[in-house]
Amino acid sequence: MKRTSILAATLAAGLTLSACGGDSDPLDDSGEESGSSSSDTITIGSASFPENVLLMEIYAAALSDAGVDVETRGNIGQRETYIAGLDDGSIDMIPEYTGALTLYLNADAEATDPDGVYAELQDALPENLTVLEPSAAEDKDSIVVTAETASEYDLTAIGDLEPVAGELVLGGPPEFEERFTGVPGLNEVYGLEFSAFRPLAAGSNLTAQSLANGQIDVANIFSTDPSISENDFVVLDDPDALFVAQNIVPLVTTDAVNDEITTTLNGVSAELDTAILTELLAQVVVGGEAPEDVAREFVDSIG
Amino acid sequence: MPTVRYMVSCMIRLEGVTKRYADGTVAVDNLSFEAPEGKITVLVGPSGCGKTTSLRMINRMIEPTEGKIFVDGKDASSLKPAELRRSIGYVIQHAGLFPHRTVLSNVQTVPNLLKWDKKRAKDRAMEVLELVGLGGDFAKRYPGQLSGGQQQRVGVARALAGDPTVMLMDEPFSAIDPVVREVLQDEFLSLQERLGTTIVMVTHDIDEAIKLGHRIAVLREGGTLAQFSSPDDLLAHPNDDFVAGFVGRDRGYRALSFQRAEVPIYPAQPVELGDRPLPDEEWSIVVDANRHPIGWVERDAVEGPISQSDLQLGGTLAEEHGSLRGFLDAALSSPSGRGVVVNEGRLVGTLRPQEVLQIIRKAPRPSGDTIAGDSE
Amino acid sequence: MRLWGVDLGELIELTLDHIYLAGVPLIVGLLLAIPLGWLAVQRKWLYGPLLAATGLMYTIPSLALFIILPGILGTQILDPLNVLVAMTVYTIALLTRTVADALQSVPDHVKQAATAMGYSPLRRLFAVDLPLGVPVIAAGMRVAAVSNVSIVSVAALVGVSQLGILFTAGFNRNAMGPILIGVVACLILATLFDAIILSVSKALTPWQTSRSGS
Amino acid sequence: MISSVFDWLSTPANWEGDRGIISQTLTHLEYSLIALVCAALIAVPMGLYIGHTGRGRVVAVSIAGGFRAIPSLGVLFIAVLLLLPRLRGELAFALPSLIVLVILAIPPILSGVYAGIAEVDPAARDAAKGMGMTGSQVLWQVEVPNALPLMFSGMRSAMLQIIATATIAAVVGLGGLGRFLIDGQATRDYDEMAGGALLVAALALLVDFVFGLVQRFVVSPGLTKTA
Repeated sequence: MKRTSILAATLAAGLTLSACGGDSDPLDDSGEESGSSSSDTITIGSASFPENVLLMEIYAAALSDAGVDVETRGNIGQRETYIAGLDDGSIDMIPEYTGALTLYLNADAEATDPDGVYAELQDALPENLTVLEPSAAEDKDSIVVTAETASEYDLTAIGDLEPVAGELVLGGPPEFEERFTGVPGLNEVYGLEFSAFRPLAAGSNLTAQSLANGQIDVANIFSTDPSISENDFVVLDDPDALFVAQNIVPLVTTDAVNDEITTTLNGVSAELDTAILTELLAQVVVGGEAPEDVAREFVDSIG
Repeated sequence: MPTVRYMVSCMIRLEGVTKRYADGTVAVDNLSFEAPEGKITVLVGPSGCGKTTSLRMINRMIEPTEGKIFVDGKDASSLKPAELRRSIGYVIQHAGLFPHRTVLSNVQTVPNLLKWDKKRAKDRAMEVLELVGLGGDFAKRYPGQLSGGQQQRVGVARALAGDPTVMLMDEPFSAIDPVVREVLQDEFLSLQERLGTTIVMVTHDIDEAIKLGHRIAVLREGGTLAQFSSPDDLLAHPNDDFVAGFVGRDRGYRALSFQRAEVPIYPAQPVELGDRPLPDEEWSIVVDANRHPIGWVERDAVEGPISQSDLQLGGTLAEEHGSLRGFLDAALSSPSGRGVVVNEGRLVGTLRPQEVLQIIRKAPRPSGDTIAGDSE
Repeated sequence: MRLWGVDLGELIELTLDHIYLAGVPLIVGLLLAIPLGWLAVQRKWLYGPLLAATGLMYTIPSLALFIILPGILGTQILDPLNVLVAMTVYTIALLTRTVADALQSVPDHVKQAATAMGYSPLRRLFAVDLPLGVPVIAAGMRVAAVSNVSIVSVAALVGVSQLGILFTAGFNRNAMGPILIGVVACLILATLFDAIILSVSKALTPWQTSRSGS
Repeated sequence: MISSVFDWLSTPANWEGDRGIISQTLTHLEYSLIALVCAALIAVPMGLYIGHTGRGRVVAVSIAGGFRAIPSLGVLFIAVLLLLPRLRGELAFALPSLIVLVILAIPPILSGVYAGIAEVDPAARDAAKGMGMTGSQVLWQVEVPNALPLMFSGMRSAMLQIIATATIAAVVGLGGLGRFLIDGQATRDYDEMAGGALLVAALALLVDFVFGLVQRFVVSPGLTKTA
């Protein structure tokens, strides 16, 4: 088994946790290796951020339990790189996100709700690639506030912010201010006008810490961010689906798909939801556990 | 014109002064001497003999470990170091001018430290600059724009500006090229004579010590006093082998500087340019209209009237009441074999080397009034 | 083996990356700075403009250079080459002046003696000027090496693997350990570079015996 | 490519407003000057003391060398982690950035001051003392004026580094020209990034030029003129 180190994964995440959601910018530190997988071995890859590495390990553990020969190649880099890897057969499979993949394949995609996005993804996929069933687990942009703020203003959904937004400071990665699924969309869809936007470029932890410490009042972080449960942040509902659904889905080369794989991974996806994924990720990122160990434990627990 | 100032002279006395450093090194060991009023006292010795340390203890740049130093009758250790230093002129080897200040401002340093009023400080600074021959334009320049010799003159002017009665000089002329050094030494001597400042000077150059010093303290390594006496006495009666060795091999010759004697002077018939050489003399001496000797002509080498190109130059001139060294030098350096004797530049006559040598041989060894180095 | 949440094998790998990213530009930069510095000294009219231009390069923020270089070089944003080039630029910026200073530090009489013996300007450069300029060049190299080690870590912001990754990683995990280890590793690395340059300089200048001051 | 960067720079809208070039430049300058002053308040007295007394030279040399090796990004993150929970509002972001810049600026200022004082002609210092200047008179009337050229070059090199590095303040959400770099990177706006980088370099040059002018007025002509 190739070395997949937690650190590299964690490290590689760097400031680019934004990768999880939409326009990804993961890191490429192992793309130079290449090796073709043999036909009866399934090679699973991952992008270069911890969550994707963890998902890769979960798929690997489940498949290996099902008797499939599995190899892993973590931290391949960003989407351009690993899609090319799928095309040339360097890898056979990778954990993906429905919304981001759809927009990558079809920039004009419009749907934002899970089903719509999944349908558009199916349409956009080239023939040599297949997606299995999506999981309920999503890693997408979310708007969170502290529990105190939520109770103070009685907030449950993003729209509830409307009357008080003018007194609050919003924080998030710099690009959040510009792109539609950010400040402009919040304004247009929910009518929110924050007193200020504070761009925080040093990763989601800075955003989370700033929220926890009151430098900002409302934060854009990803739905699987461990800081949410850690700090009892409240994720506000997005009823109008401003943020594109990002359900986790295995992207497989059509050639490699078989019943065994489909059944096994659909089973895994069914067991996974955002809360579970967040917790597992926290074990890796906060607890410093090895992704393969966390994955093994999870797969064993779902039998 | 510079005014001649009459200073209240004072003296410096060292009593059993010792400087011992923390690591046990003794730089100066039980040194005692007196620097007489209005005179130049020179501390001389090889490197490591503690001469600079001794000098710097006088203005408390270095504090003595033992012993007492009196300046103007006062125990130096009882005075505030900064105030003591302001009353003592201080000149060092590389002048140590402040490169960021003009010459004038450099010279005004001590008057300013003494809080003289501005006009007085400036007038005084201009006056001492004039004294050292750097009047007028030089005041506005910066040290970097001066030659080494000029810098040292400014250094002396700066030391004089505060009207000190005592001046300390540490190798003041040693970083200056030999030709300029001679000039500066001569100027310095006459300046000192006029001002009557008491001076203690350090040098490693025994020639300079002999030339400038009224009293010379020879220090040996380890900071002990080897001899303290007048220059002629030092040359004539070195206390021991160390002093003899330090004073040097040609001390006999140098000692002649301090011996005066009557030497027979023969009247000479001078000629002038345009004359013909004297027919009876192998060599004729040529003078200008003021009877200043300008050279010799050799009778057999000249045809017709004497022209500039016939002159054989060279040969030093001996002062009529000068030292034996001067006579001998004039005699030995003359192309004609006869030394030229002058008085205020005007020809007096000639002298013969044999006779000078004879007088030297007969003359009694000079005996100066030795000042014991460890006198109480 | 883990230390404060950092896998030691990983640490070694990042350190090696760091050495590579900071070290190679140091040597390449020196090799490029030598002709530039020489030119600046050879052609007096070039001295001002050349040193101003190289000095100007040092005012470009490192982060900006890391981000902009791909656009200029046609490389990927994550390509370590960007960092190598950027660090080389900074090294040149620091060392061109150093080399010029070093060449000028050679006493005139030595240069004239060499020329009088028949050295061509170029041969004199390698046989006389550069060897004698080693102490000055080494001093500049030490500054460049230390600052390279520090600047390379900024490349973590563009995701290039080296010790700076420990900063972003630790920060994202809210863990001080990796950051501190990264800082300490950078300091040790800088000290190491410094010591190496110092000993190479000493080995190259056997005539520079350390005089005991007295 | 160059022309599109120029387009970005020459678009009036990019210059105006709270987030425009002018306002960010002023903010950048403000942080930089505050950092320089703070660093100078620490490094100048230290340099004066060490240069004047000759004591603690090892400290000066190791601080000057060691601080240079401290990675700014690491310090920034450590400071943010430590200070974010302890400070309110803007200060929680500003102070960590300031710490980074101050640490960065200390070595060049310290070595400039220290070397400037230490390299004052020992003869001038000796003469000053010998003429009866007190320790502080020697320091202020002789050592400092003579050290000014080196002190200035230390300050100028510190300021150049501060201006270049103040861009990382944008990483933790502060303003300044770094915003264009960070926001440009986040939104893949190459022109904005390149334009921001050019502005930083231009600001650095401009400030250095101004410092050069000040230096010319402050430093005695005696230290530049020679025969």
